[in-house]
Amino acid sequence: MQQSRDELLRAYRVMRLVREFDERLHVEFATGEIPGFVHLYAGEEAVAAGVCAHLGDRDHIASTHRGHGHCIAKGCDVDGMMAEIYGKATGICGGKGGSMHIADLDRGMMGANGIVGAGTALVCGAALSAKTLGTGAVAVAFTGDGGSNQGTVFEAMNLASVWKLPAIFVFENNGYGEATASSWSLAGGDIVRRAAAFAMPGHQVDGNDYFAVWEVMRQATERAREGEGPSLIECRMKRYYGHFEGDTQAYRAKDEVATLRAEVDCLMRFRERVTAAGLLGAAELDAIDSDARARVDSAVKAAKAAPTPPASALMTDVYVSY
Amino acid sequence: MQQSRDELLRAYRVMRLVREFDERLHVEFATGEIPGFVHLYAGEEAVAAGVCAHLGDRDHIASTHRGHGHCIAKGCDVDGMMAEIYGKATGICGGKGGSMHIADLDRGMMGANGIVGAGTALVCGAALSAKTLGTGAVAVAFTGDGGSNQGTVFEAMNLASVWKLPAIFVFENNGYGEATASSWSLAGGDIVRRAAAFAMPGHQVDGNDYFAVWEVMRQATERAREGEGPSLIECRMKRYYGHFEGDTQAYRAKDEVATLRAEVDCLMRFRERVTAAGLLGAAELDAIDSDARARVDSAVKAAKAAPTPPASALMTDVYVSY
Amino acid sequence: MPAKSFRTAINEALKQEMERDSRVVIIGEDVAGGRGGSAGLEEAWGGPFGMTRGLTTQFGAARVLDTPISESAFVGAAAGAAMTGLRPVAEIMFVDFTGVCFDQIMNQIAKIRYMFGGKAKLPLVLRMLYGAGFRAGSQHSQCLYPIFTHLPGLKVVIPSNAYDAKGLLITAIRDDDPVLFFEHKAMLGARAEVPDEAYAIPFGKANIVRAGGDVSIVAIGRMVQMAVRAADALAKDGIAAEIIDPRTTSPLDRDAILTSIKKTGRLVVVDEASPRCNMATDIAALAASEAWHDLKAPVKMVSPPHTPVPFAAPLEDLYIPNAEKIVAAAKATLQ
Amino acid sequence: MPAKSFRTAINEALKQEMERDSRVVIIGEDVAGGRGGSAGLEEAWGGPFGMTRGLTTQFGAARVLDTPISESAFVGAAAGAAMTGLRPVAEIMFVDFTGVCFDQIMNQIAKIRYMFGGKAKLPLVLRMLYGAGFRAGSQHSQCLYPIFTHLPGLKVVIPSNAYDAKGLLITAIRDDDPVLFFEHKAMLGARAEVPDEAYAIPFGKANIVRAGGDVSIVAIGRMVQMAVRAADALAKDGIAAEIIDPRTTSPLDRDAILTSIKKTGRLVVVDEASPRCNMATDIAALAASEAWHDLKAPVKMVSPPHTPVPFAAPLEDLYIPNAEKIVAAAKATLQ
Ligand SMILES: Cc1ncc(C[n+]2csc(CCOP(=O)(O)OP(=O)(O)O)c2C)c(N)n1
Ligand SMILES: Cc1ncc(C[n+]2csc(CCOP(=O)(O)OP(=O)(O)O)c2C)c(N)n1
Ligand SMILES: [Mg+2]
Ligand SMILES: [Mg+2]
Repeated sequence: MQQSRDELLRAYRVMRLVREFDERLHVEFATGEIPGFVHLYAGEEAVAAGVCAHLGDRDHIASTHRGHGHCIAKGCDVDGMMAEIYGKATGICGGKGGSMHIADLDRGMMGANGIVGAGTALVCGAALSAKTLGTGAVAVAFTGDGGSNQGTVFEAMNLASVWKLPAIFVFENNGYGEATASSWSLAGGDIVRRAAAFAMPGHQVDGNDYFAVWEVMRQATERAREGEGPSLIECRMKRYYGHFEGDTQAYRAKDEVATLRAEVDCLMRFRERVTAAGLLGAAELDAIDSDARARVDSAVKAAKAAPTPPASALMTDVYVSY
Repeated sequence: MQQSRDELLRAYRVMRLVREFDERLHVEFATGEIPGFVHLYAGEEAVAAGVCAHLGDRDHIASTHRGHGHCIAKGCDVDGMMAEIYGKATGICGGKGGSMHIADLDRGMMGANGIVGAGTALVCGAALSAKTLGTGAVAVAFTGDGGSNQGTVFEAMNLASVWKLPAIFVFENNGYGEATASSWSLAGGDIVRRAAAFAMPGHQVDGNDYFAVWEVMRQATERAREGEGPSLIECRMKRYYGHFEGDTQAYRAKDEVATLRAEVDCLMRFRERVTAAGLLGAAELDAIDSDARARVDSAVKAAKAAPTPPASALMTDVYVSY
Repeated sequence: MPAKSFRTAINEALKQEMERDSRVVIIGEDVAGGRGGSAGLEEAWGGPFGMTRGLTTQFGAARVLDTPISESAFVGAAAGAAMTGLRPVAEIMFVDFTGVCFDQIMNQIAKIRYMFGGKAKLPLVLRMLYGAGFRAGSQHSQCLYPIFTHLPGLKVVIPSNAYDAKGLLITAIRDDDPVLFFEHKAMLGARAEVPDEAYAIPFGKANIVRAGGDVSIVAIGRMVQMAVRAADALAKDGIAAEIIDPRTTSPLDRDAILTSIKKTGRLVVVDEASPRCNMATDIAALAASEAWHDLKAPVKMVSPPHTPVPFAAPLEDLYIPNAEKIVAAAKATLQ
Repeated sequence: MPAKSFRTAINEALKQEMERDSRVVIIGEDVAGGRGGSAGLEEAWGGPFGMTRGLTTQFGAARVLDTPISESAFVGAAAGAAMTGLRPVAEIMFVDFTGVCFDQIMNQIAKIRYMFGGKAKLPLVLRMLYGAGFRAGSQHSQCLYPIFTHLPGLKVVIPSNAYDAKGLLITAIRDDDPVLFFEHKAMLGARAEVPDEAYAIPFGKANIVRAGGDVSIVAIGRMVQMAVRAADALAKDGIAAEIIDPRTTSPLDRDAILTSIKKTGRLVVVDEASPRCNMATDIAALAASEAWHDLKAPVKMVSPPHTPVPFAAPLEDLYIPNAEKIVAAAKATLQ
């Protein structure tokens, strides 16, 4: 199906912003100023962009520990995200969550998650709300190849199918769970084969190809909104950085990432395709690139300058009452 | 494949003993003398017998809350089982476990289990021991249709496949999990479809047909012993009694069980087949019937007469030290 | 006032709150029962123990949701639904089964609001049966409420009678925080006077079951019954026991306990949960730190031994705290 | 004696026990690392935090088993393997992840021996990181050992330094009961003198870190460091604190604690775990019931507030008990 110029521009803007955001975090993390665990999404942007292109604020997503891309694609404020990662009072969660717990329910973003696979169950709930309240919304769970082996994920897929929920299970098979290859940890070597086990349609796509992701997600969303139940989508691509910042990646061939960047990079391929087809011009894409760089730069500056949370914040938000 | 006269006699003896055991429990439970929850296996005997026919003491099984049939088929002492169900000191677990926790590791019986699905993980461990210690043994997990929807079960199947364990996952799809039909709770309506999700062979058989169960189990055991990895077997039949003793079974059609007993009963069909083929004579089968009745009767008498555990038993077996 | 069973009280609370608020939905295994069954009934069970009976017939299957046996998925679904506009009441049947959905309770439900800086609200209730005495064996007889009391972000409610059960469940359903609601399996038939209309009992307010000046007995859930029997026996010996039923362990009514100790100077805590890090130690520690100057004798804790719950009846009876043990403990504080 | 890090001490204990007993196997996520990776290495990580480094190279992949991210399956597998002849040491990485395998620990591992009337033995160890201070957020910073101490059938070990870590882990591996072994993520680099040879430290025997006659300070795990700092500060004011490190919370060395209270008459308990039903309340309750006549002042408990662990550094620092709070508590007992 055809996408409008605006849709294409938005897609590129999202992918570039995610890339800038995480490439910059990689640099900033090395300075030691960023606390805790940070997992970078660079290399997987086409998935977040292709999936979220079909979603609005009323639709929900549940993300993972590697969630920056999902957050940005779902519309979370970049300044608030950056400040959260720095643990500042101006953070999207007031500095109490950090990179692994960025959330914004106003944008339908149910949270990154420090527990792999857990989001699939939360998404069944969001889909149940949509179905029960008749909002016509859909709910999407992002899960990694490693997380796909969590019991909760299988339970959630079966439940979504039995309850015929407007839920979509997007698996980001980026080749590794920590230092273990998905070709080893997944019996049979892929995730899409599990769709049939739960009687739902399964799609496997090249996660470096925005257009391929966008198309299968279009079908899955249509099916969900029409009340026909859940779908499974397996996207295959690889992350550009280590499992977390600091990972030496001894498990990867030296040239693996360089080759990926040179041959299958999602931004490069998107740009080639839309310019070759004359859908978008190089100039406007360049403008987006520099705009993204500027936005991330100001977000980092603002985050560094922002105040830390007041001591009183320790004792709030435990319950509604305090 | 052909079974010897002895194998056939043993199979019938096991099935009849299980039937007598649980039919008698049904009667005794009504008297109020039996404490706690009791789940009867009657109607599913061909599965326990057909599966365990391929196993020896070195092979392990993990059972369910509906475990009497598995225990007897695996060689647990009937007197000890009955005494355990009555909570007596002479019970196979000293009266500390009850019907839901009958176990006998000397017979390779890793325990009935009050948590559905939990045994599948334990069985991965027994299979790992067999593989690591090179005993050539296999390990079998029994799970119900309802229990098959537990996350642990999926995790265990994937792990067994990734580790290439000599494990066999036997699913007893007896039509219901409590008051819910498996046709409703299983996405797609069956369990065998899940085998492909974990890259293992899947078999679906009539659980009323001892010979059908025996044959697929023969293949699965051979594969496991040859180090080729796990298999999945779905057996379909129905239980003759309620979920637990006391269940009014409002969810079942009035005549459902009567029809089953009249048309597909595993003992009836076994008898017809072996006598028609002239493999066994009616007289020797009758002898087994009365022998089984006598054994169960003496087990019940002994259990009723047996002493309860001494107060001191409360504080032992928590740790090896006390 | 009509006398009703604990079971009926729970059922009434669910029914009345579902009538009052269409966002309240029930989720659990066989809460309706009969899905796909050959009898073709819309409601074949109404819950494994009948607590949800009649709700499917009245409110329909869209608000009374049966589930596969997948606690992690449906408890997580209850959380996700609570975050997005519904007010789910999920039934976990036996609290022992929280083992298979513990992450969703401990790491998701209890922490989401805090991690998100207050941006999320999780109005949900998890109902479950707990306790020994049913000859149900080690995996179906635990209390476990100390574990949930330990976890910040959760509220823990343990009614000791049918009247409290209805009022506390109504409060739980109207509360905007996640609530774990404990129902003792040996108390489902216990009757008390229960008003027909809806009423709410506040969290964090203990019930002084009986006033007395000689010794304070704090008892949790079913143990309140045992404490009352003990108090009767003590009364015969001229000892006036004050019985305090906290009703909720998180939040805990510290003031009520401290006030009573100030009056009596003596404390016995009765807890059916395993003895290490349980509510008895929690309350005894409160006394040791906040009421030390009021105490006239060592605090006595009456709890089961540090063992799983045994199956055999005589062993299980030995395991469960009873009136005799409470009487002995109370007298020890008066030595 | 050579000074070694906590990490090295753990690694040595694993290595030496694997050399000693071929039934000892390691199970966990990336305990080797690199399975199927494009670098084709047999061991790419040696554990997410390097505790199992070198073991695959020395003992081979058959005894160092990487797993899919399926804790429930591999912890259950460790239990099943322990029941059938192996002695598994499984690594759960962060104790917070026990949420996804809690049933296997609570209902299977802890209860099997008892339910089976002593017919089964489960010689297995579950190793995991715990504790705050790493800016790891609410789901990667919990202690949770009070929950496992609460559960009968489990043994709980919490070493406070590298020397104890090696000796206690060796005891854990040789023990025939299931042991949960806690390693504080902020202490992995902490060094102490650790003998090269294997040695075993018994369970249930507390370590008197420092003798003193004025106040008893019982501290758990990393909190022992804080207690030592506090004792130094107190010494400057002429207050002699006795520091007791229980080393294991289940079993707990009650005698060592009661003996110290008899001497000092004053008790401070320092516990990094959430404050309700935690080890501080467990030990304070012990004192209130068994040492009441020896106590000269209210017991003081130093624990974090009843909140999840916050991410922001200043909030997390505020959350964690520290020397200042311990000093204030100790002085309060001397008022
Ligand atoms: C239940 C659970 N187990 C283990 C971990 C530790 N952990 C965090 S991320 C990760 C790898 C996840 O791999 P994958 O799902 O493929 O996501 P990716 O990092 O590749 O995006 C692991 C094991 C966790 N967070 N939760
Ligand atoms: C984790 C867990 N959830 C719920 C239960 C309660 N329960 C006991 S048996 C049962 C039904 C099991 O159905 P199935 O697995 O088909 O076995 P069957 O009873 O049909 O033999 C349920 C829900 C349990 N024991 N464990
Ligand atoms: Mg991955
Ligand atoms: Mg069934």
